[in-house]
Amino acid sequence: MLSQLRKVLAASALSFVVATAAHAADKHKVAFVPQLIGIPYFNAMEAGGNRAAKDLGVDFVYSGPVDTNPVDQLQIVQNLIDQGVEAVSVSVLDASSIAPVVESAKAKGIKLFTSDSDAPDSGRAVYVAQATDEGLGTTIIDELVKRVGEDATIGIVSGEATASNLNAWIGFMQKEAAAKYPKLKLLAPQFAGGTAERAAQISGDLMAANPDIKAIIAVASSTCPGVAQAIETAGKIGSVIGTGYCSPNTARSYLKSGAFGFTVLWDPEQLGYLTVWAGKQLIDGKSFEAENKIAGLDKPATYDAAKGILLLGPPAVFTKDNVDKFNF
Amino acid sequence: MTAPFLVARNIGKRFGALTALADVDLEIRPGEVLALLGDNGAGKSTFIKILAGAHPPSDGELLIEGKAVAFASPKDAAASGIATIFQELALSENLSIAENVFLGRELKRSIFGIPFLKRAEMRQRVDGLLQELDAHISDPEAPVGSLSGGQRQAVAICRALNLNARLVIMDEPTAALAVAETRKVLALTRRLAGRGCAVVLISHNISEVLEVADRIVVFRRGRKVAERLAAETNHEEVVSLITGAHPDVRALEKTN
Amino acid sequence: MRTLRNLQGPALTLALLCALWLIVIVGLLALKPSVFNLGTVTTILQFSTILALVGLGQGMVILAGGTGIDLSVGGAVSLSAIIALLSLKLGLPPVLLPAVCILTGAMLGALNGLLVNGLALLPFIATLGTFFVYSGVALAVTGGAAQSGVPGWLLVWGRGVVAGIPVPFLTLAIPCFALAGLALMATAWGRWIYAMGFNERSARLVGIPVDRVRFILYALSGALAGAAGLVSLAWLGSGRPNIGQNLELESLTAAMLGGIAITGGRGGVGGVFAAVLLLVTLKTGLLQLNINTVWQVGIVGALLVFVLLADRLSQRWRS
Amino acid sequence: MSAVRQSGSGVFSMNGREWSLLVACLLAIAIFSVASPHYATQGNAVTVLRNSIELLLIGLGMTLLLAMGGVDVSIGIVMGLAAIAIGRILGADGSPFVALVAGPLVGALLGCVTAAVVVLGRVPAIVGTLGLLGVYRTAVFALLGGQWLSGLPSSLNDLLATTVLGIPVPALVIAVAYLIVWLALRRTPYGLHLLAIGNSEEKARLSGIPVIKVRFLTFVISGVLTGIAATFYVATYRNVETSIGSTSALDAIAAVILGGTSILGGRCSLLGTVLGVLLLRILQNGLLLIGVPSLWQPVVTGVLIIGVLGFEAVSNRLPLTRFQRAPA
Repeated sequence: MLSQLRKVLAASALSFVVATAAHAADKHKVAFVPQLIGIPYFNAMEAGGNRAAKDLGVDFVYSGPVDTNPVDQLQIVQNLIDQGVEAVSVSVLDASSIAPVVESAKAKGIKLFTSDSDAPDSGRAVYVAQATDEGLGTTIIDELVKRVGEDATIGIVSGEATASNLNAWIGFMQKEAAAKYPKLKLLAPQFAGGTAERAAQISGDLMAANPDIKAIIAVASSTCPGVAQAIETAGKIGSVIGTGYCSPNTARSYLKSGAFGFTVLWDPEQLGYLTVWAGKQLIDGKSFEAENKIAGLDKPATYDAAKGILLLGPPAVFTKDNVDKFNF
Repeated sequence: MTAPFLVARNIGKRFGALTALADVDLEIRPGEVLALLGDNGAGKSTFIKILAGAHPPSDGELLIEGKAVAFASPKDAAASGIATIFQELALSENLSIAENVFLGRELKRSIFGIPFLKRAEMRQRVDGLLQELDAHISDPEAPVGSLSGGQRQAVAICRALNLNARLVIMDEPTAALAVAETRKVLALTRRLAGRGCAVVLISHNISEVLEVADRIVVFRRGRKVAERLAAETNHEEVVSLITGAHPDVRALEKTN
Repeated sequence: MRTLRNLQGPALTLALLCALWLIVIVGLLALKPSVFNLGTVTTILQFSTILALVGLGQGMVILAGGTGIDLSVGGAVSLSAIIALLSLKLGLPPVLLPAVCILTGAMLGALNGLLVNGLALLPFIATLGTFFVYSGVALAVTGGAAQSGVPGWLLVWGRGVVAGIPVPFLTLAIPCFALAGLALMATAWGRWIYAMGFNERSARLVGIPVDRVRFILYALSGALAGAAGLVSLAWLGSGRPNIGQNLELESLTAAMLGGIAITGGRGGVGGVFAAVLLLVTLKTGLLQLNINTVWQVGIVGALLVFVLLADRLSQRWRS
Repeated sequence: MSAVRQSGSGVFSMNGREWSLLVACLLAIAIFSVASPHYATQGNAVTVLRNSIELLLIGLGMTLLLAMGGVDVSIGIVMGLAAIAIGRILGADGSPFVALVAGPLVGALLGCVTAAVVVLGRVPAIVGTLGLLGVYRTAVFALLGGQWLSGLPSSLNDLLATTVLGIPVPALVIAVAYLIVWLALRRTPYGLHLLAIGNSEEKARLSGIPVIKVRFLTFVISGVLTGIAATFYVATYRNVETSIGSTSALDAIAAVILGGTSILGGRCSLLGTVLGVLLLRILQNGLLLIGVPSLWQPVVTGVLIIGVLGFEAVSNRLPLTRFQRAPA
């Protein structure tokens, strides 16, 4: 038992040393807290954050919950605040519940801002947005209508029912459909909770329930493989188009097989870069211009002072023709 | 007189500072029913656990048919022909009678290296055993959970016989039984001895013991204090031996 | 080693927990002294409150034996918070919110007790069923949307800090543990719980009202889940339909780590309290050192296995 | 219901619970067929069966574990780890035949690890596997490094989505797995020993049964079946995400309990497990088809468990002795 204990001790000591060595330098620190770790999307943001940290001479801390659990996320943010990380950005799981850490950050003079998923009324410093929620919702509907026509039935498969950013996108899809395409029949969203298995099950059931279904939208990136697989297994390639907010790497084989017609996403790597850049600006006390040219980004980022949104740019549409040009 | 099946010499057992058993000498012969008597904590249970291989003795040795043996586990004891029927019968209520009788030593045939059960044969054997014991159980496929206490004892005895046991240890077989059931179990015990088995019986019921046993051994405070032929003793003497009021016991305890 | 060898069961677990806790603290102290300030203590206690309350209920249910377990606690936390806020919307006076929250939890717990006692369902099965039902209903009736409408005065309580200690921890978690500890140690009820946990048959024979005690414990576990739901409302300022996610497993971990035997009758609430603090301190420590959160899950799991094996080994030494 | 006959029954003989589950399945199918015109189609039947494959395989293993008085709450993540191995082989363009072996092999290895802790370490199964659940989850994250394995080649699917003598391969595999497990359980000493251990480990030990060996073997068998499930998972979804298998263990336990296997051990029904899985899937599919949102699905599962077992408890008041036994 003692030897076991010794091993545990040695292992933990080792990891402590590694961890501290990495952050020993006395630089400004910017942190990003994703909704959950271990998915390609946020990994790409991390990569972008790291690139920006190198370019801008800051330390970048990336830490997030293992499940989409808001309390775990809060705990991580709170600990970053306690550590004295000067700027903390959060991809908010639930807009309504980050109020406690906003208060606590204010009390310590720490810049808390949101990135990727917003909490509009929380008093955050800025929202670094990949695209507006509205833009995301409308783009996917507009692109779909181009392919399936205005007179179609469309299903929606999302991830966690509690993710506020996903729900906002769905909200804008419904608004767009109601306003522009009155004949479009948007089915009520179904929630798969993040596993491909459930997403496939639900998509299969949706297609069976609605034989006239023309398209299925995978709202959470974790549901993309499931939706695509269901379309392939059901033998509905060509009659049902899959789409969603999926990264090119996840969707590549489905785009090529025809299960997916197109996907909509921004480059999360660039979003990560912009997030760290914004954090550095906040620490330095600099304000954002209406248009910010940033060395590490392809396009300038626009700033909406009224809403406090720093925008990466319009989302990109990936199809089987252009998907091989991207690797994220 | 036949040669003893099992001889225990100077058996002692200590648990830490506690001496549970000391200097026990005993012989058990085929075809006889030997009863162990004694108050709670007298050492009977410890002794049979040593016989059954559940505890190794701290001192002394066990001889089976003249050869010294050392049991590391109940399996070793079983391999030497010793079967124990515990007070809490080690039967699986969810399995059938036949399955219980053969549990752990199933008859099997190997098909592609996989051992398959020979169900029909096991059933036949159990049918035969049950008839031989006159156990009044009609359906060997019935789950043991549906049997009465006496019937369960019969199944346990069947199991012991089926293991080719030469010595069967019965720990309070009648403790929780109704009168009629008790009679049946006692009859079973005699039939067991009649087949040439040695039987060691633990019981608190003296009149029952006097009725069924050939020989009686009394334990007291971890020692064997007396040995009598059942035919040559009576209820009162046995009681005085157990309680220590008997002059022989007093004398023995004084010398120690 | 020799003294460790003489420890057993709860005492050993408690000693182990304290040792592990010390290791975490000393490790942190050596590697990152800046962590040690009142703010960290506040953070740790803040994030301990909900788990502590739920873990207490879980621990008591397991302690009472009869294969007791409450897998529905997480769902009960979510559902009681949601029902309380929804009833506010239906015109309930806000003053009653705390009472409704705890009462709802108690009723959800009582339903578990009813299934276990009345229908004689095994606790694992009954609470697995209600786990699906409670957490599912909380999500389904809200469609997953967070519920607003927590009155302002509740936030003052939920977010307040006195001398570095969060007010909910001070006014709810500590009194609950103190009361439970006192009840287990000093009252007949406490002895009954241990007795029925240790050997239910004999507890019944000596006339302990086993079914009633068990029913009340399930209701209590529910009420504590309701209280945890209340804390979440008062702290976050909104009702989240999945706030109790994973709490069933976390509370089980805390109870097991705290030395409560899964078969009942052995252990105490002090161990649960220590285990909760250890778990949260460990998490905090790893976060402060910026160690990837994926390791937390594994470390907590390994810790659980380690403590169980240590308990087994100590029993083998003694025999 | 009378005491369940464990023996003497043929592969297709059924007990009361199994009959009621079958009737429930048929009744549900009948009701859904009337309620939704799209229900009774071949496509939908295939969808339901397809979605049951993994749960059926994991459920068979879980049946053995519960019958033995054990349980494994980490089994879903074991499937995830096996899927990672399979995915890595496919991703490196390895032979699909190698991938076929990898799943059961990794499953068996992890079964050994679980058994080492639970059986050799003498830790209660429910707590031991709870601890391992954490360890395995970390392993999944560490192995994937936050990236999913996505867009895997379809070579494995090409192998498994075919038919042999007109029977689809998945159906064949499940039939064979069922038959093997059934034979082992009802026709070999192993099965008797397993049930005896489930009834009482102490008595089984006294009867001279190699308790440790049997328990160890059962965890390994469950691991192998889970590894096969992982093979089907990867073949169909061609994707391994970090959340893989997170709900499988509880779903499997729910289905097995519904099927009439006692959680205290000693009594089990393989056919019941199969019908339990099918009933769950039929209800999930059918309810979605008639327009009940997917968020209600867990509620249905819960009500089903309480309803079926509660009804049975009321209809034959079981003796109180069942309380005196400790769980797994």
